[in-house]
Amino acid sequence: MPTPSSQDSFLDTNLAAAFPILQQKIYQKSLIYLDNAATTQKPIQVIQALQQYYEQYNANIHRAAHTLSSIATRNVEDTRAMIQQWINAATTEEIIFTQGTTAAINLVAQTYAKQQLNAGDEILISLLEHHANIVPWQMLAQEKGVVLKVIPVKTDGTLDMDAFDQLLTAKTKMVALVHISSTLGIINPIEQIIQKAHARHAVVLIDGAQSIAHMPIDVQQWDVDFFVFSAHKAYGPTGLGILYGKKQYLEMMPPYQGGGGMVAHVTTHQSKYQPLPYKLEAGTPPIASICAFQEAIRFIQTIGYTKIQKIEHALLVYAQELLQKIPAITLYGTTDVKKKIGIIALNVQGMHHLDVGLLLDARGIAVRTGLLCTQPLIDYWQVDGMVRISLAVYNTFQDIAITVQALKNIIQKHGT
Amino acid sequence: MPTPSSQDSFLDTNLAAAFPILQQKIYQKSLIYLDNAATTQKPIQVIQALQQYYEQYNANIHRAAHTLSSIATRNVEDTRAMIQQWINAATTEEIIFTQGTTAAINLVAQTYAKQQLNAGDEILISLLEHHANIVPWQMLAQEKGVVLKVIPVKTDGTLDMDAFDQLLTAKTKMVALVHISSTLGIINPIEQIIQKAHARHAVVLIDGAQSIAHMPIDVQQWDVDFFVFSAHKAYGPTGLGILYGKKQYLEMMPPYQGGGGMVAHVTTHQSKYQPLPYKLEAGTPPIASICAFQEAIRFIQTIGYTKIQKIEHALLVYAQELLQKIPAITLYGTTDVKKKIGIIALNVQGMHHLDVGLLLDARGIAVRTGLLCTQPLIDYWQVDGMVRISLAVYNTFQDIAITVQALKNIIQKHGT
Amino acid sequence: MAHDIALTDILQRRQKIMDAFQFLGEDQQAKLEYLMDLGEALPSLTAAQRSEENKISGCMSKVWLVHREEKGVLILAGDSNTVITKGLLSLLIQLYTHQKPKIIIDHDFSWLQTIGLYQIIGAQRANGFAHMINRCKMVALRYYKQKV
Amino acid sequence: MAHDIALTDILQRRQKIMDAFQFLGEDQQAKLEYLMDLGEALPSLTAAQRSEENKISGCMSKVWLVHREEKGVLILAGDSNTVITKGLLSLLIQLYTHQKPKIIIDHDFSWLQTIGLYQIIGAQRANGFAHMINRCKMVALRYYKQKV
Ligand SMILES: Cc1ncc(COP(=O)(O)O)c(C=O)c1O
Ligand SMILES: Cc1ncc(COP(=O)(O)O)c(C=O)c1O
Repeated sequence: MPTPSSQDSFLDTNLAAAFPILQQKIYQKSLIYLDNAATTQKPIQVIQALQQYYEQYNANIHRAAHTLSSIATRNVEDTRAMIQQWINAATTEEIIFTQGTTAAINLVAQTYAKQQLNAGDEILISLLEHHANIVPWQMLAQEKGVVLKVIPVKTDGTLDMDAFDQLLTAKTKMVALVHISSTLGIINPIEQIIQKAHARHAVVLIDGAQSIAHMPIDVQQWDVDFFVFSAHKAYGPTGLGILYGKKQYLEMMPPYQGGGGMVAHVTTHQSKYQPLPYKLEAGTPPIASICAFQEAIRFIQTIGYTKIQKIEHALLVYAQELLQKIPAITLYGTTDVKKKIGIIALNVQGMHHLDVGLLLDARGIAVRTGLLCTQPLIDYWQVDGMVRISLAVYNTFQDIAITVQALKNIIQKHGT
Repeated sequence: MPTPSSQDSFLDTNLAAAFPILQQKIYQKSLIYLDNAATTQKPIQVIQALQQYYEQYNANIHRAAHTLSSIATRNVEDTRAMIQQWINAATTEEIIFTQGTTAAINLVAQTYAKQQLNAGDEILISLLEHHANIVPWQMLAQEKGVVLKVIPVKTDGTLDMDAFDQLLTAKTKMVALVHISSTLGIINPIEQIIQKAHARHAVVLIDGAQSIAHMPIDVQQWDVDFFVFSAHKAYGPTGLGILYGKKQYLEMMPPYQGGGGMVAHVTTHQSKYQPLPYKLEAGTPPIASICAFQEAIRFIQTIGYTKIQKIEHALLVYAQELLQKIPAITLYGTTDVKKKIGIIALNVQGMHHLDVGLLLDARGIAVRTGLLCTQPLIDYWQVDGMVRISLAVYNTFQDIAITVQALKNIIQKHGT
Repeated sequence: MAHDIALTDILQRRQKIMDAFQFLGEDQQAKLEYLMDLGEALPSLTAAQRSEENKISGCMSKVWLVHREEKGVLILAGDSNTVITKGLLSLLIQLYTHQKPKIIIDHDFSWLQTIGLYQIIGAQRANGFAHMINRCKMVALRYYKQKV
Repeated sequence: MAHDIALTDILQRRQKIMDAFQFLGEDQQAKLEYLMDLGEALPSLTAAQRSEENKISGCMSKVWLVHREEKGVLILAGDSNTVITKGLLSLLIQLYTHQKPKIIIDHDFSWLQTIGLYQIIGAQRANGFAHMINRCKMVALRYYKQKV
């Protein structure tokens, strides 16, 4: 199997070297990690930053009376400022730390939407959504009588924009949409959607869990109202998510949780809340993860999105080309590489996705299988699961070549 | 200043050696860390466990198709089982991972209490509460019209049990009480309170944020309904809290957040939830912190609560004796060492608590000052803040001696 | 591969399974292939037998177990929509079919640790496997109780 | 310690402050004590002057600033409930009192980094200090606008 030649000079970088886990063996085979949409691995800088935090300045933040606390507080705020610049938010007050994408979406559903939407108002989601962008709205629908409408997809998995135009009405008060499908890798035309939604005075939340590590984000240019993502899917530590919200919306929101750090004045009968962003951050945040996330951002920025996209695009093109040549493999969704990032969902004819996953695993290749937390989309294809290959910037042509060869062997032995 | 003699043989252990941060210098002075009620430092085992997680088996959990994910999943469940045994819960289903104590209390307020309590029902808290156990109930009171009642304290800071007996009526549906005051170190008689509350059919939540690291917890013996704490206050990583709940209550609770991992079946119009504990854990949890928390529990268990209590008690006795001899120092709350753990709140006559804190910090001594997230209690003493010294098992008599000497110097120079 | 019901002694059957895995040593891939071979060899159930009632819940894949009693011993058959799980089920049937209920009830499964199965099938599937074992024991218990 | 208003040049005043801190070197404790000395030396305001209106919000402790204009220069005084903050305020007043509004507006505070103040007072207080600086500049701006 030929691998692309060295004319692609941008491929020289051995990014994997910075990732200790990738130097590991699984069943005596080198680990090939292709489950990046679930969580990415972490470069050594991030791991060391965690260690540094705990060995040098671990302390609780806010109202600091001592040096460690002061250093920790400054580091947390530095991360906030880095994120603000990274995604081009207008101010640091618009950056809220949460436990993850899921917590961030629930926060918006339970504060902004719960307060602003009334029974009969409509929320638009799509068939591409991750469960994290379905269930919170269902829970709200149940509680408040708002109505959940679903933008269908076309047979190639892309959003049905005609249907969107039909579904978007004066009743639509909120559009909650995934930026990039975690199952198919398809990039939604969010700029167009935001424009249309705004023309109808609907507020837009974009689930950027799958975009943050793979393409530049510009919340102001897109004029998006809420944008959410998880640190652990962008080379950062677990337990941390980011909610970006336009200040005007965050300000009108009631607090989500009550506790230390989010209050300015407390008596037993009532409390005055802190200004943004603290109003929405109750209790001790995941301080170590916040501090170490700086290094993940730095990792991404040092490579640069241009190069990241170039590498991942080349890997995707290569992988799809090889996979399309295997008759026993069904690929789901469009294979148009202009419309997607490095996520490939497939099934092997006559084999169960779980068996394929386990057989790949025995060869040291980590992929995800099953419903992929997007059951409505999987149901749409009328299968009971898929095998998902998802790429990160440290993956190599060799990773792809070995994986495709493994799939071929598996098909030869066990396929029908 | 004499320090206790070597007859106290249990003091030989140099526990501080396991804590890299304690080997540090602050302004050329060795760090003396006395802000343990805010967060404890972490032994090297915990830091290494985090590193191991990220270098060897970082992966997203649940529905694992590959080895790393399988190892991570097993480790997360191992932590759950360890916690279950540690606090003597009946089953692992009763252990829920949250972001912290604050998130755990908010969860109970927004699910159990919101569903089960009606307008006019009463919730009892106390004047000793941390903001985390005040504000969530205020928010609920506002939303649902339930009534918040406050158990007062006596002049020595202990709970006014006569008042409690009066306040506990047929209207009381919930008692939410701190186990150990984070400001005064006072241990509340929770067994007696739970019994009385149960006799009135009120459900009891105990905020164990300050007890978990300092005394053995037995949720079944106490028959407590909900018990909450944070890993970071018990030698564990940041970003992780534990909610223990009796299965019967957790089962009747609706989910708090929606997302991946907590659903068994999802269509766009409705979802079926997972059984406990997953129903209450939406999204990717703080996996690294959960895995590394095992080492914190092991640290505590290896020393053993008996020895921990002995060490901390001896330190407390020593510190209080020295401090009581300084006329310019006011101590708050009872100094009866049978009723409290190693937390001491004080003020220096004629000096602002912030100045005292900063002057101690310049000497390498970390204490907390201000409202200490317990404003109603601070207001009760009619001051605008306190200086808080809070101990952990790695503190030493020398730490105390140096701190007291520093306070004396400060008073000499700047006190009135 | 037919089940060797000639070996009536459950300990002998166990040994046979242990030998097979021991032979494969540390080669996880080979163990998995072996499980798949077992799965492919296990006869499928009829559509009617793959009923809700016969389904074992708690597994990642769909698993069905059918059973009947014949002259004091239990006769088991099963199916799954994934080949590897079918292989696991096959191991169980290999061990348990044509055994007396009491023997099935009493059999201790801790030896499974030694063949490295849990490593290769992973925590989640090991969990599912435990559900299969449980179902077998429950079935055996039911027959046993009917008799006494 | 009275303010050396003889030094009209703000750069000279700045140099004086820098010299004092430079002299204290790396001794953070000494720097803090020096700030406290400054704070203790700064005359207190009257209860009436410690009004809501004169209060600077955003500081950890309570801080008040009063001001008046005299012959084209601004005259500042202030107070705080904590001695160290009062010391910080004293530094600011030392620098700004009896200066022309325009000079106060234009003064760049980045040199503060060099004296290690932020390290010793911590992030939160540095934030409060920034609020004090801001208030001074706002006051100066108001007088300046009135004039032009
Ligand atoms: C008694 C008590 N309750 C609750 C909390 C809040 O804990 P966390 O900030 O970890 O959520 C604290 C921590 O300061 C505490 O001491
Ligand atoms: C598109 C999308 N949304 C939301 C999530 C949930 O993220 P988390 O589990 O970090 O909260 C994921 C992660 O799987 C995702 O891919």
